[in-house]
Amino acid sequence: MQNDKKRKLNYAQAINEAMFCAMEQDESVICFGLGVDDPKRIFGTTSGLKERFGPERVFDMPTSENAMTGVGIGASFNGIRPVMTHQRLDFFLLAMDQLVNNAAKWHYMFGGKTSVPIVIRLLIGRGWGQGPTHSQSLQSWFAHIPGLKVVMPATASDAKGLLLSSIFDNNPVIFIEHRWLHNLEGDVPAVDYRIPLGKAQRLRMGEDISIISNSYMTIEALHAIEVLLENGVNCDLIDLRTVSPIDWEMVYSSVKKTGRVLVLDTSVSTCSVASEIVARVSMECFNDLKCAPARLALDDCPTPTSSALTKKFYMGAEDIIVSVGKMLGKKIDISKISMQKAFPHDVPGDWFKGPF
Amino acid sequence: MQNDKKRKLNYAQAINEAMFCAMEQDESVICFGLGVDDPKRIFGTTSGLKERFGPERVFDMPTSENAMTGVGIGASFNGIRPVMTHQRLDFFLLAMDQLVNNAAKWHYMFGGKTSVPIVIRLLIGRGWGQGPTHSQSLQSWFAHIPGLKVVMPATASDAKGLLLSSIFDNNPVIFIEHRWLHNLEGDVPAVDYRIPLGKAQRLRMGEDISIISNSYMTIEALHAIEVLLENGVNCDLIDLRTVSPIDWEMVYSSVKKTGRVLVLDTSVSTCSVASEIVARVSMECFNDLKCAPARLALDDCPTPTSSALTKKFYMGAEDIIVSVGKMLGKKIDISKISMQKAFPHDVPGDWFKGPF
Amino acid sequence: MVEETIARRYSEWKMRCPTHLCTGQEAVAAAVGQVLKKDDFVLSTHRAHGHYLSKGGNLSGMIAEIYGKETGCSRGKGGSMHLIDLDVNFMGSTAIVGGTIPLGVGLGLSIKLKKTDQISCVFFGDAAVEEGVFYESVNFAVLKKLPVLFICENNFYSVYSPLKVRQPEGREIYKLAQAIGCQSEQGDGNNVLEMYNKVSSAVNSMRNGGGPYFFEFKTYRWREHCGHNYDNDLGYRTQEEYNFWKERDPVSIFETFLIKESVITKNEINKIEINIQNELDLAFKFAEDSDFPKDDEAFKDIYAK
Amino acid sequence: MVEETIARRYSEWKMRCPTHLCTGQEAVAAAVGQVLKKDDFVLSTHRAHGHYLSKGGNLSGMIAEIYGKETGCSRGKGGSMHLIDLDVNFMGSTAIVGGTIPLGVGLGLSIKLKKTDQISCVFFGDAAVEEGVFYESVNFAVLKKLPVLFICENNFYSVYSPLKVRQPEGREIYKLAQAIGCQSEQGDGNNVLEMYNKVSSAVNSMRNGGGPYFFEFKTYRWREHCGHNYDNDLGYRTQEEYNFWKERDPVSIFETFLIKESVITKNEINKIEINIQNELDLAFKFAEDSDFPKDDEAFKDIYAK
Ligand SMILES: Cc1ncc(C[n+]2csc(CCOP(=O)(O)OP(=O)(O)O)c2C)c(N)n1
Ligand SMILES: Cc1ncc(C[n+]2csc(CCOP(=O)(O)OP(=O)(O)O)c2C)c(N)n1
Ligand SMILES: [Mg+2]
Ligand SMILES: [Mg+2]
Repeated sequence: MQNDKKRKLNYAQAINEAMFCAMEQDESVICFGLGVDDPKRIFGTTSGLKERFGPERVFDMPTSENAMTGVGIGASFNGIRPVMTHQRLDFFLLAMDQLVNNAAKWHYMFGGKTSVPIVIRLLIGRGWGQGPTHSQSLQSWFAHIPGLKVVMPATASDAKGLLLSSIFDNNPVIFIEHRWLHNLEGDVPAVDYRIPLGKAQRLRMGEDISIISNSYMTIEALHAIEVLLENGVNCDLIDLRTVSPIDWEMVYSSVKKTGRVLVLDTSVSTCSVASEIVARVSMECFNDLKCAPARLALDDCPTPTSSALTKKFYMGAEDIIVSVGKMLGKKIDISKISMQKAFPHDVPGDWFKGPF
Repeated sequence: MQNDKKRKLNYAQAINEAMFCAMEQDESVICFGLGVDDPKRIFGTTSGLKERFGPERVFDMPTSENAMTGVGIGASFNGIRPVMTHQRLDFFLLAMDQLVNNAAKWHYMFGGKTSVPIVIRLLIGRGWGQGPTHSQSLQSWFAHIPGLKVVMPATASDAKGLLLSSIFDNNPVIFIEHRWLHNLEGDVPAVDYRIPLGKAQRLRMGEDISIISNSYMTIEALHAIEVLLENGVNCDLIDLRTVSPIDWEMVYSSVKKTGRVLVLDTSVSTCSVASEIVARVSMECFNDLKCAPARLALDDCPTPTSSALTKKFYMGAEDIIVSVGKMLGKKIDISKISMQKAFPHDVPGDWFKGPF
Repeated sequence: MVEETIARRYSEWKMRCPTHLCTGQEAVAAAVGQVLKKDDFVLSTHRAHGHYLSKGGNLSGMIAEIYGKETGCSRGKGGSMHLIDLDVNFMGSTAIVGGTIPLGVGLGLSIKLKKTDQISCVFFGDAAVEEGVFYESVNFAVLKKLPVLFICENNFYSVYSPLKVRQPEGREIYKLAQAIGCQSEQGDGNNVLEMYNKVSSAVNSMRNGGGPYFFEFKTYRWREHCGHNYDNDLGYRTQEEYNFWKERDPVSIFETFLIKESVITKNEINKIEINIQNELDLAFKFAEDSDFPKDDEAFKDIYAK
Repeated sequence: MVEETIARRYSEWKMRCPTHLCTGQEAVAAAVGQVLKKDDFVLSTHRAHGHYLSKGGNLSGMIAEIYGKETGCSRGKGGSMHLIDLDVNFMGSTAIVGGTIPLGVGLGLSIKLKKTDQISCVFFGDAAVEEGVFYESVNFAVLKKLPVLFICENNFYSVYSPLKVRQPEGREIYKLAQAIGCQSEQGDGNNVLEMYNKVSSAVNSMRNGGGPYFFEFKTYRWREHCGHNYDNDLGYRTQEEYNFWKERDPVSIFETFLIKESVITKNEINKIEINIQNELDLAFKFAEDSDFPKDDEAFKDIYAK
């Protein structure tokens, strides 16, 4: 196990390993979605599955997002555990009826007699001209719907452990992957391990301010915290991992300790998961707050395509540093971190060669 | 005009009058949706339209919510102003792709060159066993989407003035009517008048607490405020009228005055419009708040059907009184208001004879 | 008789939920239910009472559900539009038009994966074929040759809207399914024997890997779309049309036939009716006597364990 | 030539957005564009360059849009997948498969309401017919007899997925449209003249109230689904298949035909090509020279006035 701990995989490989692990041990797990068995294999996340588990359990599908969601739900009534994949969250908008009116309500509206163990993997993106129809973050929609669980891992090891838990959870789970995380490496044990849904993780320990984050924003937060540390600011970084249900206990205890909270989110601001966290913290930790809570999410605006327009549109480490500085009444020099990022702002790293 | 002011119409009639008024003055206004020309006429809201404006402009449609939304959007490119109606918001979940990926983004993603002046009327309900698939309030979904406007009138006169503004607005507008409001009467002038989208209305003036509300919850708030007044509590009641965009100015100025805020909403709590208001008020009016902000919305739970189960599920005047009392540290006797409501809790009044 | 009893007692206002009765359309459910085995799957719509009972669904559980009682088949959470009985693989009914069609296909997929010879049957109305999801679902069922039995009850109306405002002139619903690639037939929805024969032979072929089958059965709803009254006074359909179908009452046609063929006597029928009425009385008594769920129950069972 | 120039220059990484080239499929757009009048409406998909240009869309505006410049036809907000040119009633293209089909029907409805003799034309691929919205849209167009011209470019693939994993064996897309009730034909998508004739006569009838028309044109995409390279190395289609279609290059076939029929000489073609190349060079120069939008522009035009 110790050896194991040092095993490096990237986020996409970790997803792939979770799929193998789940399909290996339970033949009721199936995997389908546009392109799951095509040459690109959903950015490598479904590589090898068809070869190993056969075309009955791993298959492409018609471009029929709504019906295919229903097909997954129906199959789950008979003990199948479908993992459905969409290359962009935006395409899944076609399936809201099946998701909300059926998957989310089924267990409840039949008095708990049956359940819908389905996982829906959705990719969200950023940059390289993904633009208005290829980059939307809708976690708050899903979190608004009782009966759904919503997972947004930030690290490779969480990706594996959370996907395994999602697959073996008896509820519909929306599993959101940020495209800019796929190439990030981390320590990923080879064994089957499960990270419980609904439990956040403290990634950095500090007394000055709580940063509550999810998915890719956690990476930006880690960059920011390094700089903040050099400037004598200690941040508590809580990566939510699951945005529904939220680990309120950890959030509240952190805020009660630090008295300050900055919430990060990948989506637009209004009615977001970040709104919910700011609201709850304000209601539950009112007397502990030393200054107004804050959030950093996108302006309420569709996504523009031109790289000239996305520069200011997205939030990054610099914005986090500036916000934290403001909340603590400190001015912090951000020139260093701005320089660190040598590659253009609209790609996650050198490895990224567009267009996806 | 003065005479006019005393003219009583109910909310459904006010909607109907707005439709007449709009279609009369602009022949590009059309009206379609399941049942708009059937014997029941969407609870009377579309009465007489077909007879007056003909079947080309007023028509029933196939049960094809997604395509028909697209049809409305496409028609609007050529100057048509469609008003589409759904008898339940839940059915409209089939059309999220057209709404979000097309209607909401179109103006923005083509650089402002064109726009989508469509109104979508959605009914939300409560009680009489509407249950899990016939009663969902999803205003927060719509408010989360940049490019949409979301209107939720509480009174007959607002219903008319806001519908007229919605129809002649050049953006997609989601117009949400609560079924329990349709029979409520109010003063409705016969003339064409417009209530600007994005402007709230102060319905009661008070110094002790701000109640921020929308749609049917405003009626419950009015009941509650009467009792509170008798108990020496003065509430500022802000009816939002439009939940996107929100009239922040009026909200903040009220909260700055009273230092206390209770937010009401017809939807479930998490990631709701109420969350957004609590969050923003906490961020923007932090130093003015005398106690933790609060919200009253539904528990995060699908809607049950049995009248035994909806009793505790929905929020009413009693809950508002109790919450306000708690925030002010006062115990208020609610037995009087409980008695006022002689009819069963799952109907809005005597006139309601189910099943819709 | 079940539906008519509900209709009679609805105005006591104890059944407080939208209720869509299938009086006039009983034959379709009866015929199909007779063909299916207990472990075959069935899904249905807002108008599900007949389908539920014909699959063997528990009568008391259904009535109690309409009454909103703890003992209801969905424990009061679903009401008339959301019925389930897992003991007989009645997998659920729900009120979103077309919403259960892909679920039926999903059950078909699960059958194929599990390599059993079950059938997945899904009932829906003539409006459901206007939903894109219908078309997507049939396409996938055909693509994967799944054992899905699609039963479309064409009663010519969606609420008060006749077919002609929703579908092009000359449309034959069963031919549409055919064009998607599905084996497809139509039939008289008031002729229980004819339907039984057609569906039987289709189901036989399906159990042997023959792929999906679609049936359009024309029939007629007697009472109002939703609720317990008649609604011909509204004027959306003519009295002649109504009378035409009323004369073709599937139940009495079949009774007359059975008597004529000496399969059964009038006397025996009366006995059966008395038995049913007794069962029904018991079911209503059960429902009335059952407790309401406690109000806290509303907040339970949101997530499965 | 436009597409090939984009392909050549894409790896300069200045066109920073997903770009779907239509090399190999040019003939469909060319033929249909030739039939339509300036005030007819057109909508398209992610693969829209050809449709945009054939409708008379501004070339410089398109190239600048792909470069993300302020002078782009969508002012940098849309990129290659979201083109518009209202001057020629090219009403927009967008990337959600099937998403523009009902919009085209809506424009058809608006034409009927305004009683003009325009046509609304919507282009889409073979995958779009798998979306329920396609079927819902055609149904409504037929029901209301709207002047909608549906053009399906069947290039046999959706990304790397061949038809056989998405649609049942033996499916003929145009017959599906027919079953919905639409007048429908198929044709060779690489034969510009044949398509021109078919579409012309359909459009004539449509202008006289003949109702919607559907065409399936079979053709082939040469380059990778998205991006500027070739992708036959991925193995999702065979080199033979590719060669077969490459030999049927619609552009050279038509050139050869025109020369043979003495409509044009090789020399004249060369001249045209030089002109196009000049125009193209100017368009690229225009795009390169144009300013990027200011970063604050990102937050404008969310709502219309
Ligand atoms: C998606 C959706 N749209 C609209 C409705 C409203 N609605 C309830 S029942 C019904 C009629 C459906 O007609 P049909 O499918 O023919 O079934 P029938 O009622 O005739 O049995 C409609 C339109 C709904 N429940 N779901
Ligand atoms: C609703 C939706 N699902 C999936 C996608 C991903 N996608 C982008 S292009 C494409 C291929 C579409 O194929 P086709 O319609 O045949 O057009 P072609 O690319 O062959 O021109 C797909 C599936 C999408 N854009 N929208
Ligand atoms: Mg019907
Ligand atoms: Mg294609």
